[in-house]
Amino acid sequence: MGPMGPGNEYAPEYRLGRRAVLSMSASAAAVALAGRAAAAPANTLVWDIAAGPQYVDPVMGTAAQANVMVVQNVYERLVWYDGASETPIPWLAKSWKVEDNGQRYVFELLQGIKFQDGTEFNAQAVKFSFDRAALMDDPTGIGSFFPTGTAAPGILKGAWEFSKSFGAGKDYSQSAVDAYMSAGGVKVLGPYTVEFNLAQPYASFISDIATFMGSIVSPSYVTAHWKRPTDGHGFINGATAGARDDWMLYHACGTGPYELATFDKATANIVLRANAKYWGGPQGKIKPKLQTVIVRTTLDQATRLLDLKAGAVDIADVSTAAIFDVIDKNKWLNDSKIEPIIAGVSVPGPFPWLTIYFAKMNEKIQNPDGSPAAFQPFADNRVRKAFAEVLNSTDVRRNVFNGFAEPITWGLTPAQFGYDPKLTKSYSYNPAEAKQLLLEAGKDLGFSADHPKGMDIIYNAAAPWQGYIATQVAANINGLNIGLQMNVKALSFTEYVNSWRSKLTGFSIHSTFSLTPDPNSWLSAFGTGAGFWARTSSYDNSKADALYTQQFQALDPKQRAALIAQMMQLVNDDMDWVWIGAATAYGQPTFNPNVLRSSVKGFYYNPTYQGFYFAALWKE
Amino acid sequence: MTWMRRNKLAVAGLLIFAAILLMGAIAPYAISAAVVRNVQFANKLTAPDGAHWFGTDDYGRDLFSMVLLAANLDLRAALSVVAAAAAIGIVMGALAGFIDRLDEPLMRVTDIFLSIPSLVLAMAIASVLGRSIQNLSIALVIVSWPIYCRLMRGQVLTEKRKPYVRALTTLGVGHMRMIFRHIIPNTLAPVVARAPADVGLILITMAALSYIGFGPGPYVPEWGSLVAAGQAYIFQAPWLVIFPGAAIFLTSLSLNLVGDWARDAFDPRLRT
Amino acid sequence: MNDRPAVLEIEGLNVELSISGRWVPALNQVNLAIHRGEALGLIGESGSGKSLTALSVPGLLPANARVTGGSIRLMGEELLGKTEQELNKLRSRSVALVFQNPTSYLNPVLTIGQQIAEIFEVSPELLGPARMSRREQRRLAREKAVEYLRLVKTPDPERIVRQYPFELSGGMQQRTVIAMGLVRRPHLVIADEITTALDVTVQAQILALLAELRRSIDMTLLLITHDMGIIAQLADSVAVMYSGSVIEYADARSLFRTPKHPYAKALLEAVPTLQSGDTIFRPIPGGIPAITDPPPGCRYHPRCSHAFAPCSVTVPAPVLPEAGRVVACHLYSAAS
Amino acid sequence: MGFLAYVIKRLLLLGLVLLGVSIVVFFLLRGMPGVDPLAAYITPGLPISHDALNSLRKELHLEQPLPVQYYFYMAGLLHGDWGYSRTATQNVLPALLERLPATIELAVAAVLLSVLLGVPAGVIAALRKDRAADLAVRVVSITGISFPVFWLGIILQLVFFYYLGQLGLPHLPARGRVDELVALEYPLQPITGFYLIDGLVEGNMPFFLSALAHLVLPAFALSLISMASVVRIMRASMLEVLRQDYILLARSKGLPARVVVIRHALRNAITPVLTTAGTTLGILLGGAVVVETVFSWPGVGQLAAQGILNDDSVLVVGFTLFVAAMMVIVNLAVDVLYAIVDPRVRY
Repeated sequence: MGPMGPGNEYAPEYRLGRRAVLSMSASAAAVALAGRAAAAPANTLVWDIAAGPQYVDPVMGTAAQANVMVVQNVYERLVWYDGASETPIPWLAKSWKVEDNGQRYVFELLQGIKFQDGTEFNAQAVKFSFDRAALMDDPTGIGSFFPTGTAAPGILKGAWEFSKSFGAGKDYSQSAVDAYMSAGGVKVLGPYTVEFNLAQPYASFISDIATFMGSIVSPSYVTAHWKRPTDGHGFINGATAGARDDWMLYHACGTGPYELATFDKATANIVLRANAKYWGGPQGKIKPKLQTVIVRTTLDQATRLLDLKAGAVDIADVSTAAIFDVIDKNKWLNDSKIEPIIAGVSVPGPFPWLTIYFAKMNEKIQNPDGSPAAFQPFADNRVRKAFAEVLNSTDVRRNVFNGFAEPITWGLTPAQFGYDPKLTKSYSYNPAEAKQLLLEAGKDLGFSADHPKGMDIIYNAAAPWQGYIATQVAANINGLNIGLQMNVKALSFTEYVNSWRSKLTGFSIHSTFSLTPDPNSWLSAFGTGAGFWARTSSYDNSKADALYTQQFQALDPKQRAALIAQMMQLVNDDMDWVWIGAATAYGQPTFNPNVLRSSVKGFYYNPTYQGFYFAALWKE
Repeated sequence: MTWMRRNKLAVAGLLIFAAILLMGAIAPYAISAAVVRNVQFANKLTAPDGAHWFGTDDYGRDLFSMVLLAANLDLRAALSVVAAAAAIGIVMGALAGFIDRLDEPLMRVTDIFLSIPSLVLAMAIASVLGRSIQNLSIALVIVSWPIYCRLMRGQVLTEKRKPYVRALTTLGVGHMRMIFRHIIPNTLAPVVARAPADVGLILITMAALSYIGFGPGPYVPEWGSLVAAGQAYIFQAPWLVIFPGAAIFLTSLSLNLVGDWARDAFDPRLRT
Repeated sequence: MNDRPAVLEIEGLNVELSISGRWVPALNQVNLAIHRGEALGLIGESGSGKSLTALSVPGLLPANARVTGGSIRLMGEELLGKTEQELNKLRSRSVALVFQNPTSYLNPVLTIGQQIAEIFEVSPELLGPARMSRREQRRLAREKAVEYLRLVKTPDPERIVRQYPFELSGGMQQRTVIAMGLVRRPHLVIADEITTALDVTVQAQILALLAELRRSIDMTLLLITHDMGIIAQLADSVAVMYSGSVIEYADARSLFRTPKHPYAKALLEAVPTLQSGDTIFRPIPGGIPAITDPPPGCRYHPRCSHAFAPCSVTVPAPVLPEAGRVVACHLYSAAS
Repeated sequence: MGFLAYVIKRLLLLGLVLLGVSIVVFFLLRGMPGVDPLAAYITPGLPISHDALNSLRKELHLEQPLPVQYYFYMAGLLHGDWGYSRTATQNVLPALLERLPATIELAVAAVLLSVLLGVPAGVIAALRKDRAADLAVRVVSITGISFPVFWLGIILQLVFFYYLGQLGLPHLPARGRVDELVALEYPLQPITGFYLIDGLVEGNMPFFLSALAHLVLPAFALSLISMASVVRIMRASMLEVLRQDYILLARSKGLPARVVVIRHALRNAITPVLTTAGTTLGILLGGAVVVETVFSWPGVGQLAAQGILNDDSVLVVGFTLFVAAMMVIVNLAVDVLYAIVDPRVRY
C-alpha cells in the first residue's frame, strides 16, 4: 500500500454557489423589513415600564405598584380628585354627609352610570365592592379596612373582628362571614343611597376611599366568573372569605374611562382600550383621546433607553442612576434646570412624591436566638447622634440620587398632609462632633482606637443605592478611627429583610413608598411602638402613641395637623431615624422616573395619582 | 519554528493571556487594596483622563485599578475552579474507568450533574448559599467536575486495554499505584487540553451571574459586576462597560484560542 | 507487445510526494502499457509505488502528491493536464477502481443499491438512450444494479440492494464494489490488492470471477498485487516495480521461466514451489530503501548479489534484451 | 436487541437521572447548612405573625427528618405542586409551563441557527484546512463564545435596532416576542404556544413575520454560545470522514464534488453534531436566562432571572428541576433520532 495509502487529504474546489448566497441575504432583508418597529399611530401610547403589573384586583395588596396604575384607569371611586387639585370631590357619588361625630357617612350616588359590562352602577355595587374587599382579607391588602397595624377596633364596623388584622387563627367560616355582614359596616339605604358605619371616628376616611381601596367593581361581572368554594370557606354571592379570585386577578370591569383589553401573564404586558361609552366624569368633560395604551414590561434598563432614543416608545422608565443619559448633568446639579439631551423628549418633575429614604438604628440588637446582644451601641443616644452626624444626606441626595431627592424634616414627604417644614432635627452632618460623641461613648461602651470593636452595616444587594450610603457611612466612621471598625455586607433580599426584621442588625438603610398621601401609615410605622419600622428598632414612646391615636380621630384638619407636628417633634428628639430625603423624580408608579416624548400632551402632576391618568393624555 | 507559523492563533492567544496574567499578578502589589474602599460619589462616572486612564466607576473609584485588581481576583477564582474541577474529575474519572464496579454509579452521578446546565445549577446554589466569590466558586466547581470525569473515564477505558497495563497487573501492581502512577499520567493530556477553554468559560459564567444579580457586592473588584453595573450607564459612561468587558473578552478569547489549539493537538482522532 | 489497440499507455511518469515539507521523488520514469482485453500484473513489495501508479491514472493522487513529468494516455487521450470536471467525466465512464479492504470502501449509512445507482446520476446514458423521468430513471437504475450484482454472482441480489454494507460478508462486499466498477462498462479496471483482505476460499472465488469476466466482457485489467500466485493465475504480462521504477516487463510465462533482473529472480526464488523442493524461504536481504534518501544509482544495488561498479553510480536505463522484454539493469545494458 | 427495548432501557436510565436531580434539588432547598428553609416561602417585606409561620412550618413538614421531608416533597412534585412563586404570583409549575413555549421556540431557533451557520462553516474549515477560510471561521466562532452574552446582546441591539433605525434603514426589533401593535390588529389564537407555528397554521402572516423578526436577534445571540462547539465538532468529524476510503471510492465513481461532500462525507460527519445536541441545548438553556433578560423574551429564563432578583429560591430551584427534566427528555429524543439516522445503532 505504501506510505500514501488510498485514503488521503481531499480538497475539491467547493464554493457556496452564488445562488445560495443570494437567496440567504434576500431572506434576511425580507425578515428585517417585516420587523420594522412601526411607529405607534397618533391615538396609541406605548410605555416601556421597568416592572409590570402582577395582578389588577383592587382588593389585593400592591406588591407591584403597576397594579394600582391599571386600577386607577379602569375603576372609579365614590370620591376622587379634579385635575391637579388635592381636595377630593364627589365623583361616582353626588354628595355625602358626615354624622354621628364622624362615625357615619351617607352617600347619595349619581344615576345612569353603567359599568363596562353594561350593568347599572348603584348602591348594591358599592356595598358589594367594600364587603368583597373586607371578606377576601388578602394579607397584603386592605383586609381590616383600612390601615394595617392599627389596634382594635379598626375602621369599618365588623371588619376588625373578621380579619383580626393579621392576628392568628383566622376564622373564615360562614358564621364569621354572617357576623361581619350583620355588623352593618356598609348598608344600602336606597337604590342610590349607601351608608358607612365606622367603629371609631376616622379623619382620613374620605381621602382613603379616594384611593384604589375605594374602587367600585361590577358585581354581575365578578359573580359571573366566581365559583362557589368547595373547601368549607364562608362566602357571599360573588366573593369567598379568605381566598383570592383568580379571574379578577387578571381581568377587570369598572366604570372607568379605559377597559382592560389584555393582560399577558408571561410578559406582564397590558393593553388598555378607551371605553367608548364612558359617562364623562362629574363635569362630563372627560373624553379619552388615546384609543389604545400599551404597557410593555422591559426588565433591561439599557433596552428601555434604546427604545426611547429610537423613538419606538412614548414613555420609558429610566432609573435615577442613569438619568444623566437623558438630561444634562451640570445644568441639573448646578442650576437645577432639567434640560433633555435626547431630542424630542421631556422629563416631568421634580415633584414631591411618595417615596422616602432613611436610615434606622436599633436600640436593642438581638442575637439570632432572640437573646439581647452583648454590645448595644445604639442604646446610647450619643452614638445614635454621632452616626446620624456622619451620614452626609446632602451629598447622598446630590450624588447618590443624582439630585432627585429633597431634604425632609420627618418620615413624610411635602406631598403629604401634615408635613411640617419648620420641624427641627437635632443632628446635621458634623463628623467632628460625631468624633467627640463617639470618644465619650467609647469610654462607657468599651471601644477605643487601640482596642477597636467590629460592626457590620448590611444592605440589599439588589439596591445598589443602599450600598453607596452604607459604604459612605462606613468610610466616614472608619476615618474617625475611634475604635469602631465598620464593614459593609451585601445580603440577598431575604437575608437583608430577615436580619433587620428580627433586630439582628444595628444600623440599616431603607426606602419606603406610600400609596396614599394620607400620613397615617408612616406616622404609625415610625411613631407608634407597634409600628412596622418602630417595632424592628425597639423604639417605643408612649406619649407619641397617644398623640397618634388623637390625630387619627381628629376630624378638624387644623387640629389634626397640630397634633401630628407635636408627635413628629417628639420622635425626632429620640433620634432613632436619620431622614435622608424624599424622592422628587416623577416616577409613578415605579421607582424609576418616567421620561415622556414631547409629543405626549396633557400631563399634570397630582401626588394622589398612582401613575398616569390616561384619560387626560393625548398625542400630537 | 514551523510550529509557531502554523499555529499563529494559539501563539497570539498565549501572548495575550500571559500579558493579562502578568498584570493580574502584579496588581495587588502595584495598587493598594484601599482603592476599592476609596468611595467618592462626587466624581463618579467621570470620563477617562490623565488622572484616571479608564475613567471612574459608579462609586467614583479609579476604573483602571479596579480592572487590574479584578484581573487578579477573577483569574485566581477561575483558575482555582478549573484546577479543582479537573482534579476531582480526573480522579473520579480514573476510578470510574479503571474499576468496573464503580463505573455505573459514578457515571449516573455525572449524568445527574450533566443534565443540569452549569449556569442554572450555579444560580440555584448561589441563590441558596448567598452572594460571595467563595460561594460562586463552590457552585462552579460542583457544576464543572463532571465533564472532566466523563472525559477521563473515556480515556482510561481505552488505556486500560493496552498491553502494558495487562503486563503490569500480572507483575502484581495494585489498583491505586496503577491508576496514579501509570494510567493518569498517560491519559492526562486530552483531559487537560480542555482546561484553557474552560477557564474562559468560567469567566464568562461569572460575568453572567453578576449580570443577573449575583454580583458579590461593592467591595469585591470583579469584572462581571463592573460590567453589569456599567450596563445601566451605557450611554452616559460607556467606558464602564467597555474596559472591564474588553478585559473579560480578551482573556476568554486568548484562553479559547489556546484551548482550541490544545484540543486539536491532543484530539486522538485528529492526529495527522 | 500485442496487436490489439492500447487502452492505457504510461510513459516516463514522474511523481513527487511532499513529506514534512520536502518534495521527494516517489515514481521515476514509470512506463506501462495495457492493451484491450489484456491483464497486466503490477508486482512489487509494498512501498514500491504500485498503488501510487494506479491512483495517478484517474487523477486521484493524494493532496501531498504532484505529477512532475511524463504522460498517461487512456484510449489514446492524454489525461495529465485535464481539469477536475473532465477527469470526473472520465472516472464515471472509463476507469474503475477496486480496492483491498471492501468494508472501508462502502459508505456505512447508504444502502448497496443507492451506492450503485448513484453512478447513473452522473452517466444516465448508461441506462439507455431515451430521455426519461427521474422516477423512471431510479427504477431502471435499481434494475441495472440487480443485474450487475447477479453478474458478479451475488446470491439474492434483490435483497442485497436494500441492505447496508455492514450486513454483508467480506466477499459479498468485494463483489458489490466490483459490480460498482463494472456497471460503468469501463475501458479499464484497476484492481489494487483486492483479494489480500479476504480469506483463501473467498479469494479463489473472486479470482475465478475475474477470470470469467475477462472472457465474458473482454475486460481490460490492471492487477496490482504482491502475490506471485495471483499473477501466475490471472496475468497475461507482468511489470515488476521496485522503489518507484519498473525494473522488468515481460509476458507472464517468460518472466516465470527466465526472470532477468536480479530482483525479479530473487522474488521468484523467495517463494518455494513444489518443483524447487525448498523447504525454507530465502528472504531477500536488506529492506526497501526509504524514498526520502534513496541509494545512488540503481536503487536495488545494496541488496543485489550481482552488483558491480556502475550499479551504485548511474541509474540503469531500460533496454530490450529481446522482443517483448524490458529490463533496467546494468547487467544487460552496456555489457550485453 | 430491537428498537423498542433500546428506548425503554434509555427511559429507565434517564428516569434514574431525574430521581438523582430531584435529590440534588431537594438538598439545595432544605439541606444547605446555615440556611433557614422557611425563608424561601415567606414574602420578605410582609408582616407575618408567629402562628402563621408555625402553621407554614408544619404544612411543609420542616420539623421532620430530611428523608420524610423528601417523601412529601416528591409527592408534592408528582402532583404538580412545586410551591408558590411570589415572583410569578402563581404556582411554580403552571408559571413555568405557561412560559415554556417561548423558551423552546428561542432555543430551537438558536440550535437551528448554530447548526445552519455552524455546519457549513465547519465543513468549509475542514475542506480548507489550515488555509485562510479555516483560520477565519475558527476566529469568528471563538470570538462568538468569548463575548459575555449580555454584552453581546446590547451590542446587537445597538447596531441592528438603534443605529440602523437612526439611519432609516430596515432594522430588527430589540425586545419582546412580537410587535404589540401587530398583535392587537391581527390577534393570534394560541394553539401550541409557538408563535411561528401558530402564525403559519392560522395563516396570520403579519403576526408570523413580526414574531420571526423578533426572534432573529435573541436567537442569534443565543446561537453564538453553542456555535463554536458545533463548528469545532463538525470540522474535526469532517476531517476524519474525508480521510475514509469510501470517500475515495465515491470520487473514483466520478461523482461531482458537491455530491461527494454532502451525500457521502456530510451524512457521516453530521452524527457527532447530533449527539452533542443534548449538551448544546443545556448550554443554551443556561444562556437563555441572560439572553431572555436582555431581550425581554417572556420565557422561563427571564422568569428565573426575575426570581433571582426577587430572591425567590422556590422558583429558582423549581426552574432547575424543570430544566433538568427538559434536558432528560431532549437527550432521549436525540438518542432515538441518532438511532434513526445511523442504522448501525439500530441492530
